[in-house]
Amino acid sequence: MATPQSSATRLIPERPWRRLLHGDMGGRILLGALAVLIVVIPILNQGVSPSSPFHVSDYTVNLLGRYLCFALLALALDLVWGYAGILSLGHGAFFALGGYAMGMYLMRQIGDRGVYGDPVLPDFMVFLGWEQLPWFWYGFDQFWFAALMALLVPGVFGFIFGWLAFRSRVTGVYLSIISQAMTYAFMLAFFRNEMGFGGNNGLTDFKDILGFSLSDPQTRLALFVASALALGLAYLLCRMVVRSRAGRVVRAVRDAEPRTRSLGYRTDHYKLWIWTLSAMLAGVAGALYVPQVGIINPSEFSPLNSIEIVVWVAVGGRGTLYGAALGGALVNYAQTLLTAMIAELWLFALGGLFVAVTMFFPRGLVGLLRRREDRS
Amino acid sequence: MLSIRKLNQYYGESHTLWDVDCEVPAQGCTCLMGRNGVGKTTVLKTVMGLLPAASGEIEFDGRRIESRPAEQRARGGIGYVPQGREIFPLLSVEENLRVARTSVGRRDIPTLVHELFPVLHDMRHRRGGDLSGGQQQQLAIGRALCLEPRLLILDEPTEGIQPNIVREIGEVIQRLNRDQAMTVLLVEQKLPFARRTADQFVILDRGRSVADGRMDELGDDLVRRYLTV
Amino acid sequence: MSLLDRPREVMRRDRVFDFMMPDPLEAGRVDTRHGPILYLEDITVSFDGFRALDALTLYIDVGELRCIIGPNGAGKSTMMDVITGRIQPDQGQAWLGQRLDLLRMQETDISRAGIGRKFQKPTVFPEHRVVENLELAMAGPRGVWSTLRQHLDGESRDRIDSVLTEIGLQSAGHSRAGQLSHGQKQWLEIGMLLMQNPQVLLVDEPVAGMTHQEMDRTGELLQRLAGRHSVVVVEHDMDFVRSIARTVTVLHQGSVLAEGSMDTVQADPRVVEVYLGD
Amino acid sequence: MKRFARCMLVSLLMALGLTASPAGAADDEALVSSLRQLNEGSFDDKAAAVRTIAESGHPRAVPVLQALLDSRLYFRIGGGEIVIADSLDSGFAVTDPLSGDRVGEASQYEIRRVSINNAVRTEARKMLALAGLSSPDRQARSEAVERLLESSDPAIAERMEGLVAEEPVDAIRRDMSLAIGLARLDAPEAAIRLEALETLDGSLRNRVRNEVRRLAENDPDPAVQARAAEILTGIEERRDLWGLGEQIFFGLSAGSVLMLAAFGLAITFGVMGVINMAHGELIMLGAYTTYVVQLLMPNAIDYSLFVAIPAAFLVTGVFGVAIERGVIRFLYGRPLETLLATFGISLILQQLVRTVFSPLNRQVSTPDWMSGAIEVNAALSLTLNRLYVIAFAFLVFGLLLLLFKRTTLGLKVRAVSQNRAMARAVGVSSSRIDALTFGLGAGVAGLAGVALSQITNVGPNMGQAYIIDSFLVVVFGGAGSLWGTLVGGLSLGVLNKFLEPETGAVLAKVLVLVFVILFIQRRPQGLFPQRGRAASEG
Amino acid sequence: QEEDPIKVGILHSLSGTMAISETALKETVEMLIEQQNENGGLLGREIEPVVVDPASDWPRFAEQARQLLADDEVDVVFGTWTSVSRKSVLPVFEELNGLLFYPVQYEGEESSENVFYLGASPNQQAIPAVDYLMDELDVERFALLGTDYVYPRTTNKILEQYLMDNGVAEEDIMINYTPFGHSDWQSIVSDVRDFGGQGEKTAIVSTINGDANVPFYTELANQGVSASDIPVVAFSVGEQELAGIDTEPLVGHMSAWNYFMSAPTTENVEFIQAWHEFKDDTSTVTNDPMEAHYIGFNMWVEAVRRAGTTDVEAVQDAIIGVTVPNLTGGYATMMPNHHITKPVMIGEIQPDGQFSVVWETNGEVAGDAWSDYLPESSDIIASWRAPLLCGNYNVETGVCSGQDYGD
Ligand SMILES: Nc1ncnc2c1ncn2[C@@H]1O[C@H](COP(=O)(O)OP(=O)(O)OP(=O)(O)O)[C@@H](O)[C@H]1O
Ligand SMILES: Nc1ncnc2c1ncn2[C@@H]1O[C@H](COP(=O)(O)OP(=O)(O)OP(=O)(O)O)[C@@H](O)[C@H]1O
Ligand SMILES: CC(C)C[C@H](N)C(=O)O
Ligand SMILES: [Mg+2]
Ligand SMILES: [Mg+2]
Repeated sequence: MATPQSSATRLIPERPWRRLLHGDMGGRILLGALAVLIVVIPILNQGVSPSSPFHVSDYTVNLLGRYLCFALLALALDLVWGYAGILSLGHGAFFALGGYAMGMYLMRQIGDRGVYGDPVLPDFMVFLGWEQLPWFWYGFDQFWFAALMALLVPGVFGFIFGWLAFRSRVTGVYLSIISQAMTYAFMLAFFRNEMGFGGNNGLTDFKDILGFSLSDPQTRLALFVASALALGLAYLLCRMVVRSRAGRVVRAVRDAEPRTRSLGYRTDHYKLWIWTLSAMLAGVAGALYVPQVGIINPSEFSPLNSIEIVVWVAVGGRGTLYGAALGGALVNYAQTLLTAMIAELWLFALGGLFVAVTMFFPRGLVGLLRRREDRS
Repeated sequence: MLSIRKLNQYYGESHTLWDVDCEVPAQGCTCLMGRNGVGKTTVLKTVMGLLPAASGEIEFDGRRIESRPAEQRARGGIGYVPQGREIFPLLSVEENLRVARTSVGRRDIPTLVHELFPVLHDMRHRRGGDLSGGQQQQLAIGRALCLEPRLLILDEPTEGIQPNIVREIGEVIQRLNRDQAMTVLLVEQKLPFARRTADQFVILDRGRSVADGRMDELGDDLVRRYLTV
Repeated sequence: MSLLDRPREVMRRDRVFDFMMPDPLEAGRVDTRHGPILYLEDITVSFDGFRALDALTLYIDVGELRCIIGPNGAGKSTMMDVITGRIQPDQGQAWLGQRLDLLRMQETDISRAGIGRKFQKPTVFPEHRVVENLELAMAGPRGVWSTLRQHLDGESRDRIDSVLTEIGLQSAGHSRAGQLSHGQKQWLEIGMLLMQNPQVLLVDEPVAGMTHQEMDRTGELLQRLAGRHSVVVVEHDMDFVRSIARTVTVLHQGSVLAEGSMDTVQADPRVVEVYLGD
Repeated sequence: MKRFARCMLVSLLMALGLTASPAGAADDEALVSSLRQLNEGSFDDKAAAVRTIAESGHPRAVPVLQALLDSRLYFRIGGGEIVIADSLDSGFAVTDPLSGDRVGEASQYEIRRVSINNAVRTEARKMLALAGLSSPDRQARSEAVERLLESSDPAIAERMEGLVAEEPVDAIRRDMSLAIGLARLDAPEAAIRLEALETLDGSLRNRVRNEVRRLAENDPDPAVQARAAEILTGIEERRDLWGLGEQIFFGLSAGSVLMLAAFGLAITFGVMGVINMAHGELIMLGAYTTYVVQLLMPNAIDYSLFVAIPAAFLVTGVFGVAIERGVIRFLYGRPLETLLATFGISLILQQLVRTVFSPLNRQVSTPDWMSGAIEVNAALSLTLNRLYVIAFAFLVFGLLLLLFKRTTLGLKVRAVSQNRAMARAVGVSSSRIDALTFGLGAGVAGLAGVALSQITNVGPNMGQAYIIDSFLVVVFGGAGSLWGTLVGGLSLGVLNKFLEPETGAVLAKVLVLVFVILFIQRRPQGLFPQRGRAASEG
Repeated sequence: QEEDPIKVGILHSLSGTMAISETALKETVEMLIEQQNENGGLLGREIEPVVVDPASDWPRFAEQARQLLADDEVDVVFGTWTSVSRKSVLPVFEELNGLLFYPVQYEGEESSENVFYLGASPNQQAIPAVDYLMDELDVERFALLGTDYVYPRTTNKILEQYLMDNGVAEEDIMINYTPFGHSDWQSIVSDVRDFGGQGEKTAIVSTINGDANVPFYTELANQGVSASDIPVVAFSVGEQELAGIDTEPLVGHMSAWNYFMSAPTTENVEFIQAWHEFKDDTSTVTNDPMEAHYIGFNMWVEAVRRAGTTDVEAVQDAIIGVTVPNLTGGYATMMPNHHITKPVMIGEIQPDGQFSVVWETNGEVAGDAWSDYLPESSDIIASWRAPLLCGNYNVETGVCSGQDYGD
């Protein structure tokens, strides 16, 4: 006779990839909402006449697409901050690197339609008097290559940074601050024209992606759908990760790293792995973001941006994944609203919001919704 | 000296203490007993003011203290030796003692402390966190004594301490009781030590006070009912 | 020093991702053909001039249950720190079996090679539920990739359940470990040690904060484990030590003061003076 | 101070009757027409007019030229009549240039400034300097010689030759002979040139070096050329050495700014563990306090800093306490969340300042005693404001150290930050300590603001510029260690200043950042780590 | 329809790092709109400002440009300051076919059908300034100091070429770049002092941006570099920037602009008085970009009047050739390349924070979109008049490249 299983062990999912959303109300809502958006928005945008009150303008589609990118970025940060306890103040760097990879592709796509009409060199290079394409621009005329790089470049930089930091057991605020230093250094470096990334003005003037014109509403719509899909998939991936035993190890590292180590887990490997994964997700977010805003420049590396990402996650609700995604979208929506409605006062409102959220909803906005813990 | 009446306490939504009553007579040593997790530490923390009481009264020295902040209770004469030592890990041993000492407006360390635990003097420049477990326990007791309390609360003070010092601690408690008129509230699992040291007992079970009396009245049936698994 | 060692010496930081090293678990069981499973020879550890361990030499045999006692600050926990790789001694040798040089291994590898430890101050994962704590401790591969794919089969579930029963925390299985009382955490630590199923168990003050009956249960448990495992117990509770002890080692000021059966040790005047009291 | 010296000079010149002939009507007329020329001609005409005025010997020549230099010379719109005007609260007080008498007031729509350019200004300065050569005031003479040295020509040298013998002050005499020597370098006889060269040996002045180099490169006489080359090497060598000294000074000064900005954070973040993103804004508030203090005491700018320092400390301290009591105290035990809340506060403070003071930079004046430089020699001068900032940084450091070492505050703060509950259980009022400490950290940030107002912008964004560096310094030094902040700040400053000439400012900054990142790998707890068992207890 | 107000979008940062410069511009446009409304509006319709705050965040500029054009359906936008922000909104304006009036001097190398460049291009500022230094002050050595980004880099590149063409040796040109907001100028000023202490007359040409200027000038003053030793001529330092600096020690340093507040014309005095009234503060200053907006606004008003509609194409068509008075006594004409004609002036800093004009071009200079001093662009011209209708026409190859958003 089998021993009667205590109900407690049922808390541990059998296989992390099965019944992924079990007990994850927020996640279901998030994915449901994404699914609805993917279906409804194109219809409302393309199928409904612009005069109808149900029409969704191209502008709104574009805006939504970008919020989704921010949501994805917030999700990536939540993975390291909420689950592994690594507060990164430099995640904007990975986002921007992904963005630059995509930007380079878009730049190459301009071809000879640039201002100076050079078939190979982007305008800023012609202008700076460069004779030939620097080696690190090779290959970016291929979409697949750029897409790969949007994953790999942030991944590799994340890996190097993480490798250095985690093996020397740099933790806590020390890690946060050097991650900030990292993105700051990136920013200053990318400002330099000699770097070959367009200096302060960055990369802009994009024309088309995969042969579709970027100013075309359909392309916009496609990018929006792509962002929504990316967010949905990334959510499922993250969910799987945190539900797996590896996810529990990562949380253990967050709460008691030395103890985890003494159980035989190479905590540095775990941190490095989740950090790199997160950096890659951030890179994807950046790559999707750039064609939708039409510019990527070094101010994306600015430390302030990275701090803002942290704020989104905290506002949404740290350590819940869907909360972070919600925070990323909502805070940006609030900024859009406020900057247009009360242009002079919006910083008061936003600052006040941050203070209020921390004080009254310590677990973020989702803390409001969730009554019971449902960690898995 | 200290009386607790109808004390209720919650951790979030879970009700931990249910109408706990406990009387600690002055100059005596009362031992709070019970199995793991019944709420002994919770009672002590509530008395100390580190946890808020949901309802009930705590009277110390004839005055109600349940709404006072912890630091006032400490300065008002309650010394606390927590479970798990809780020393300040990055302060030196001496600084650990001095922190407590400054609350009574003094800079010197009472001789009693060094007499009791000479190791604290030998290692006064070492960081508290570097001490061995037992040394930390001694430091925690010494720190509480620096407050020159009238009521000393000890949460499993003998945990991790070598036998001869355990015995000594027992004697000290009695001496403090006797000579310094210090009242002691003790949580102790080890029955022999409790019997030796305390003269009153209160038993807690699942958050309720279920029995109390003089130590010599603590019979086998009570022990079996409440203190064994 | 070979040419190859030199760069390794230079590169050596306390964390090296030596993917290259053979996995000690894969590398086969610990070689104990020559008797002792744990060798400590001439271990010295000092902190700013203070000698916490002073030329300590100690052997633990396979399947032995060894009690270690000694005054506070004698160096017992420090010894465990050395064995588990948390502290690098200034000098000395530490081997697990014949082949594994503990001083050259990382903490994680030592743990995976089969040394488990219960800490003096109970340390659990406060945000994880009790069952998750046990699951994390469960023996098995520790790599990122494997834990990512691992799932909990019925067997493991049974194992967790039985340990849960053993440590008396059935009813608390789903609560977060941070919410446990001190004593319950002690039990959980023991439970985690059981889940780890190591060859060598280092148990630092297991019965602190336990009632007499619990103490007896712990004693039985440890005695049951001995034989299949080697168990090193540090404890100040003499009743407990007496109830389980076969060989007792007394540490004092970082080195062995006396060793032998409980009775001999108890009778040793030096032990009485520094430790037991009269 | 300066103005005072000028007045002295002017009145003394007049008293001594430097200008021989008594003022007559004819002179007045000549002056008036020159003055008109000052206003109406081309800039070349104006320069000529300056010369004419100076050479006219009119007793009012010096004050008029001085007024021209001080931009106090105006003309009336319409009439074109030249007046001296001093701005009042509204409008101007008008003085007659000929008599020096006050003749009434004018509004800003009635008069316009006489416009001059640098050439005219240079000419006027030179003329005034020439007049100053024979001033009885030692300071005035020394300034005059100094000025003329840079433009010495045979005519001036001749003038000095007449004076050098009577000059009582050694230093001035030396400078005069330098000027004479410089002029003689163009003498046709090689012997004179050689002799002149000798008088120049030992001087580190730019002009001397340039002239000597000119000789070393193309003097027709080989002996002169060789000697000049020799002297030139000597000069260059010594200048290089002093250059190194200058670089160290720059480094220390940059470092002291860093550490001053970081001290407040070393307390709030390093000791209390609050990630205070509003730290930069507290610095900004300190700077604005300085601005307000100067607004309130416009006539005592020289002393304003002595009021501003305590005022800034108090104002930001009070803000700090308010922030702590209002927000942060609800967040202890959730250190990372303080980041979010204080970030919100920083946004609010920034916008508050924008609303109250406008988004523009505010002008904070530097007291006279802080402007300029101490000239160690011609190759090294230490700017006074920087020097004072360095001293101030060390003073603040000393006081903080004293506070933390000598009082129990430091002890209690550390106890509270290590174990809040237990600190309370031993009688430490954690809430009071928290408020005090945060207030102290904020107050120190305010002090940094006062110092920064003397070297950089005072505007709503100034806080942003320092927050990252401050965190970096604290972490580099080791959180929780004041000494770490000191050493960290100074070494980063010096490192930066030594890199800068090699790599340029941008790359230098990047390299410093990379250096810190790599350094933290080596010492994961900074320069002055808090080690111990506790840190690794598991 | 007729009753609807005409909407004017204002796209200037009110927060963040650029607020310091841009806030005044937003208010200028508001003032101009107010004045226009008092005079009966435009085409009999009221003008309504739509203000947003892009918060110094470049992507947000693009977002809000889109919002203004697509959502608020504004008829024209006045806005942006930095070239990055202009570049980031440019595709939006081209795609949605809006009108942008850009009020700040910039590096050139651009001409869009949808943008009107009201600020100076390098030939309207940098080149004349350097001419002045060489011809009037006999400067032989040049230290080109700039913030490390595109405007200074481009300007310096043009200047370097220009100086060399004029026989200045390479070692007599020193180029140095600093990060944004650079605040520690000690070493650089000291280097420049060395560079300038070699005997030849030296000048600093500064393209230092924004906040970095205050510490730069402070350091100059403290190290005793006065205008008579090494004068500075700056391209981004105006009355507003000086408001935050103690100008006493800076007297004589120069700026090159197309407008100075001290211009003694009645138009200017009226403008200043109106501004003071609008701000209710007689101490606020006016500056060159404000004048640019003044000119641009009037040009747009005039073009709308001529076209009789705010329709974008019609305005684009009507505005070329529109001439309005500027504030310094001359006229500004919108050229076919969407740049305008401007007088160039050199002003010396006065102790009260104003400039006194010491030199001025004879009449106005037309803005050149594509610099003649850069080999890449010397063959390129722009004209938005038929038949060319191209912002980027290569006269050598006869190819028009660049724009494809246009229609
Ligand atoms: N922070 C907490 N949050 C939620 N529940 C808690 C918390 N701390 C303790 N508890 C629960 O409250 C109950 C009483 O705990 P307490 O620590 O008072 O027990 P105890 O009697 O001191 O036990 P022990 O003898 O093991 O120290 C336990 O069941 C415990 O699980
Ligand atoms: N990191 C350290 N720095 C300085 N001293 C240390 C450090 N770690 C341990 N010590 C000292 O080493 C000695 C041995 O400590 P250890 O914890 O091994 O003792 P123990 O035998 O386990 O004692 P206990 O029975 O009290 O737990 C103690 O005196 C302790 O103060
Ligand atoms: C010089 C600056 C004030 C403006 C310039 N257009 C820029 O690129 O930012
Ligand atoms: Mg307890
Ligand atoms: Mg121990």
